[in-house]
Amino acid sequence: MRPLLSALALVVSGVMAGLVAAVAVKGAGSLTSDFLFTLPAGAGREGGILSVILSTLWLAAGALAFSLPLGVGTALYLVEYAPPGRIVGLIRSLTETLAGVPSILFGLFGFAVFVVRLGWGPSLLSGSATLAVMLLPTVIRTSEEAVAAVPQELREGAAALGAARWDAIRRIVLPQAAPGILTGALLALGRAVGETAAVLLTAGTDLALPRSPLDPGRPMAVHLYILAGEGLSDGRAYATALALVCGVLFVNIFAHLLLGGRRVR
Amino acid sequence: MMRGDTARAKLATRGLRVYYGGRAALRGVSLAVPDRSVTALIGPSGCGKSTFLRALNRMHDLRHDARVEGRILLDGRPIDRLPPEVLRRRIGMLFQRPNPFPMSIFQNVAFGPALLGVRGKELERIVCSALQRAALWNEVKGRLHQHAGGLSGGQQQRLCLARALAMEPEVLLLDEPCSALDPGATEEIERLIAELRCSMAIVLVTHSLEQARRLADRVAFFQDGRLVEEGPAAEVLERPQQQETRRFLARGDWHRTCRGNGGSQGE
Amino acid sequence: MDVRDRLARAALAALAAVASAGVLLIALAVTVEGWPALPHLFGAVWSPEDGKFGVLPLLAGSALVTLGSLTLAVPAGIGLGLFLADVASPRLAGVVRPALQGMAAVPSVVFGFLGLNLIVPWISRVFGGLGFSLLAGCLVLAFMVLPTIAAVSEDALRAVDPALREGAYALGATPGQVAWRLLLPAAKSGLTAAVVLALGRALGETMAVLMVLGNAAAVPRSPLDPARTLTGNIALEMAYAAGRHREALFASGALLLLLNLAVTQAARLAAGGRAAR
Amino acid sequence: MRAYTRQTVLILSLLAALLAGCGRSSVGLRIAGSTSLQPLAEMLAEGYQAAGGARVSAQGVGSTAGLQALRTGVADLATISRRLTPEEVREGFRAHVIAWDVLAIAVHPSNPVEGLTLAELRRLFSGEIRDWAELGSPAGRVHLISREAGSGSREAFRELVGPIHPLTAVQNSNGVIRLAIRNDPAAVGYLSLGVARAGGVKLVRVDGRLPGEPGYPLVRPLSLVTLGPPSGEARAFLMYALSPAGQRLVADEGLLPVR
Repeated sequence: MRPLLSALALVVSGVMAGLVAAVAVKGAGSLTSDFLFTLPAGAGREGGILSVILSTLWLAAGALAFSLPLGVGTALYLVEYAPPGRIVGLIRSLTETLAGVPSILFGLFGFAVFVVRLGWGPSLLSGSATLAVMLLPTVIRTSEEAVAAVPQELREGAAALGAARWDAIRRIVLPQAAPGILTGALLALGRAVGETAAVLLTAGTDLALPRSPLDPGRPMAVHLYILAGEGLSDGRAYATALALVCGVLFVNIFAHLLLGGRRVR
Repeated sequence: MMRGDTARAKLATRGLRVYYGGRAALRGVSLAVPDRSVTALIGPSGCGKSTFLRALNRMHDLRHDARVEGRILLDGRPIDRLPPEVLRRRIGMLFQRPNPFPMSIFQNVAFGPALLGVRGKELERIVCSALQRAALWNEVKGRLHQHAGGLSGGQQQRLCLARALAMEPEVLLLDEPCSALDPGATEEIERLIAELRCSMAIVLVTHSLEQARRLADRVAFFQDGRLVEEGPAAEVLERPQQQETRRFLARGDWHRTCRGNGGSQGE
Repeated sequence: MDVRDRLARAALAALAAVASAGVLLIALAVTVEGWPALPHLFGAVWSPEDGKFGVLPLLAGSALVTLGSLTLAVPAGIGLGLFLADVASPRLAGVVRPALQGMAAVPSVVFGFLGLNLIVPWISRVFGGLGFSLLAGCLVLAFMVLPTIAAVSEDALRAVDPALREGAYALGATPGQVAWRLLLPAAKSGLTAAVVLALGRALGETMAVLMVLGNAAAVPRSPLDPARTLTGNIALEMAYAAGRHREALFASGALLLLLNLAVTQAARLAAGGRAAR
Repeated sequence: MRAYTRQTVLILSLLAALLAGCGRSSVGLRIAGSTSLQPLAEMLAEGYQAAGGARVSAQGVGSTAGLQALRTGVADLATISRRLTPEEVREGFRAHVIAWDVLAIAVHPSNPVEGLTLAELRRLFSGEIRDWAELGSPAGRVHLISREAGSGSREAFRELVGPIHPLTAVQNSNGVIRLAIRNDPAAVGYLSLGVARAGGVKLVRVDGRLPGEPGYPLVRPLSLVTLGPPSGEARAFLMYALSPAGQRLVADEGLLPVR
């Protein structure tokens, strides 16, 4: 059995390494700082991906700006205030369910609600809001874990000094839980950067530099999708893929370092 | 004299050394275990008793960081000539904590024979006889197909004993088999050990001097990974030759320190 | 209670209510938009140009690509989990595990891109045909869910009491027998959870399969035929859709949500079984 | 406590400012429509801005969706890669042809087929001809590949040639169709000439004419659509598209200029 499993591990790792190497080798040639820091031209066939990177960052930042307060607030409520029992169970099962919803459905939802109903059109705002809903479960779960991990003695210590519950939360629990919350935010960020289906219908595909939240923008993952579809400039597509993978891995590795080896999923 | 012992011994080690990572846990132990008798290993926490015991059926193979040097002979032949599975079928083992598999009582006892391809009536016969030898038959015969987790601690340990006996082992290794049991269950297990002694070689790691006194034919005293003294139980326990042994036997608190060890040496 | 405390409590409760309303909102939005087309979904032909919105071929596509990918990924994933939990030295596991975690983080569009550029031409070369096929979708998806299955299986297998392993080895079981007869049965509920989790991911995946599947809206008759999934269909046609077509896409989204909820529920039951152990 | 309140106020006001900033998009002209026209629309948008025009946003969402966007006021101009239906004309849509796109029929370079009649093409894509042997090529099942429902290319093909068999593989971009045909000796598909010319595929004569030659039957108009007569920024953009500079971009994209 050992040789069999080792062979399996070898094959899987080999194929993975091969795929990564394919992206790295074919993309590395075109992935220059020029490519990263110039605006695209000729409908993406020339120039770089600066506006694409910026759109992606704006989208991700916007998504976090929406989902962090909501998510951390929910986590605090669940851990600190909610009476144990049915309400906690309900909130938790709803958010867990949300975690399992396919991303294309977030796209449909965002399209129906933000793009059409609210009239935001395909824009960074619509995309961010859609992503925010998608990221909520991650943010809630990691924040909840971080808040729950704060030792009970600290809360009791604060209470013994006459602090109100909210003071204890604000001055002790939140600062203590901050690294864990940050890790969750980073994991969410990684997902937001790599997401395609949810933003395909909501963020637009415009290559120009967005100047307002209501401008459409083309996220990097969508850019890769479109370049792949055109099948015209393989070097650029591979370079975009490489940049995307590096970005996402960087965020994830950073999150794991911050977490200090604890497992997350 | 040592030579002669080794030749007649069921199981014998020569210059046995075990390292965990870079740390030496056993520093050259030569010991002979005679057939049809109980050899008790005693000594303070972390002294290498469990490490020694686990070397005998090559449990150290399971750890990536453990390294074993020296020779171990079963019936005078080096055990590393045998595949570990074959060796372990001949040498049964009982652990500190009862570890019944998460399946039915029957399946637990049948686990070993089933590995060898035994099926049907023959398997039932083996399971029944093993449960009888472990004095568990009367308590479980009506619920052989219930989950083993429902048994009490003492019953679970006897189930594990039955599981080992189903393989008809020639040697039985017992690693503090009563440390997790209450006095009643302990008594039951001790009674079984005393019965089994007539048919196989038994090596018993124990933290209880009383238990060694009650059960052992021979006693080996370990300290700091070395075998300090070894001989007939009465001699070692009553008239120890070595200073360390005397000090150890005299110390009142050794009971407690050994209890606290919790298997940390071996696992 | 302090006034600010009460305020905080009310505010946080409001946030929690908004956050947990998300899934209800999605269900509501998708269902409302798709409601009028619901009766039109029960057909065997999806051909919007002819006003036919039968989701059968799409359901078949989703089911086949999901099952196909799991057939590949479940044995390999559990095998990898077993390798990490039971066979690999800590150092080797320390290399393989982060690699798998990294793989899990790679965006799905990158998998689709690689599938389009490497796997599709390979299939076309080896088996003939367009290369865009059920097989390509299954392969790409298998790679995507493999890390999830491996990681969850590893956890489940590691959760098996090491004393049981030792007990089985002490009875003379070979590593293969220990894995097959003890570890896998003992970790069954955890492994089931891994499979169901992967099932949910595979069922919901959109971009990667869209890019390699060939997207013919017909029930494939061989692994080399193209197929279209519920998810891919939405991504493919949503942008163009108007009227009944658009409603039908939303309704198919509602159907997808329903399927997914069923899977999630199953996952929770499986995981619950493990917690109870 | 006070510092904290100040912080909160600061954050809230920042959020408010952000939301206020959302009030108006910086885009002066919004174009939505055909994906086939998308590259050209983006090139025209770039050129238009460079020539001093307003900021233009171009979204490739498909011809029909483009019209819907125009109808609901989400877009100021739509692009379509087919003709308007009579109902759409009655609704007040006006199509202004800015270029002609040629739909090329492409096969694998190893396929000996040189030319097809329109009738053969119709029978091929409707699934009537299933084996290449019927067309004089080495035997082998025909692998059809097509664009997705709603795409202007597909609608133009259906209009110019005929229905498309439901078992046809579907890809939603010209590039992937070219890639698929390049990989498969038994494949046949249709795509924009500009993309087809990127190589790797063989172009087939239809009714004896190569794509791009006069009289080639599979030609479709690419148009900018307005609701009612063009005005304002939309009119200026239309003028630019029809100007020599705009038509040069049309030719650069592998399309046929209208002037």
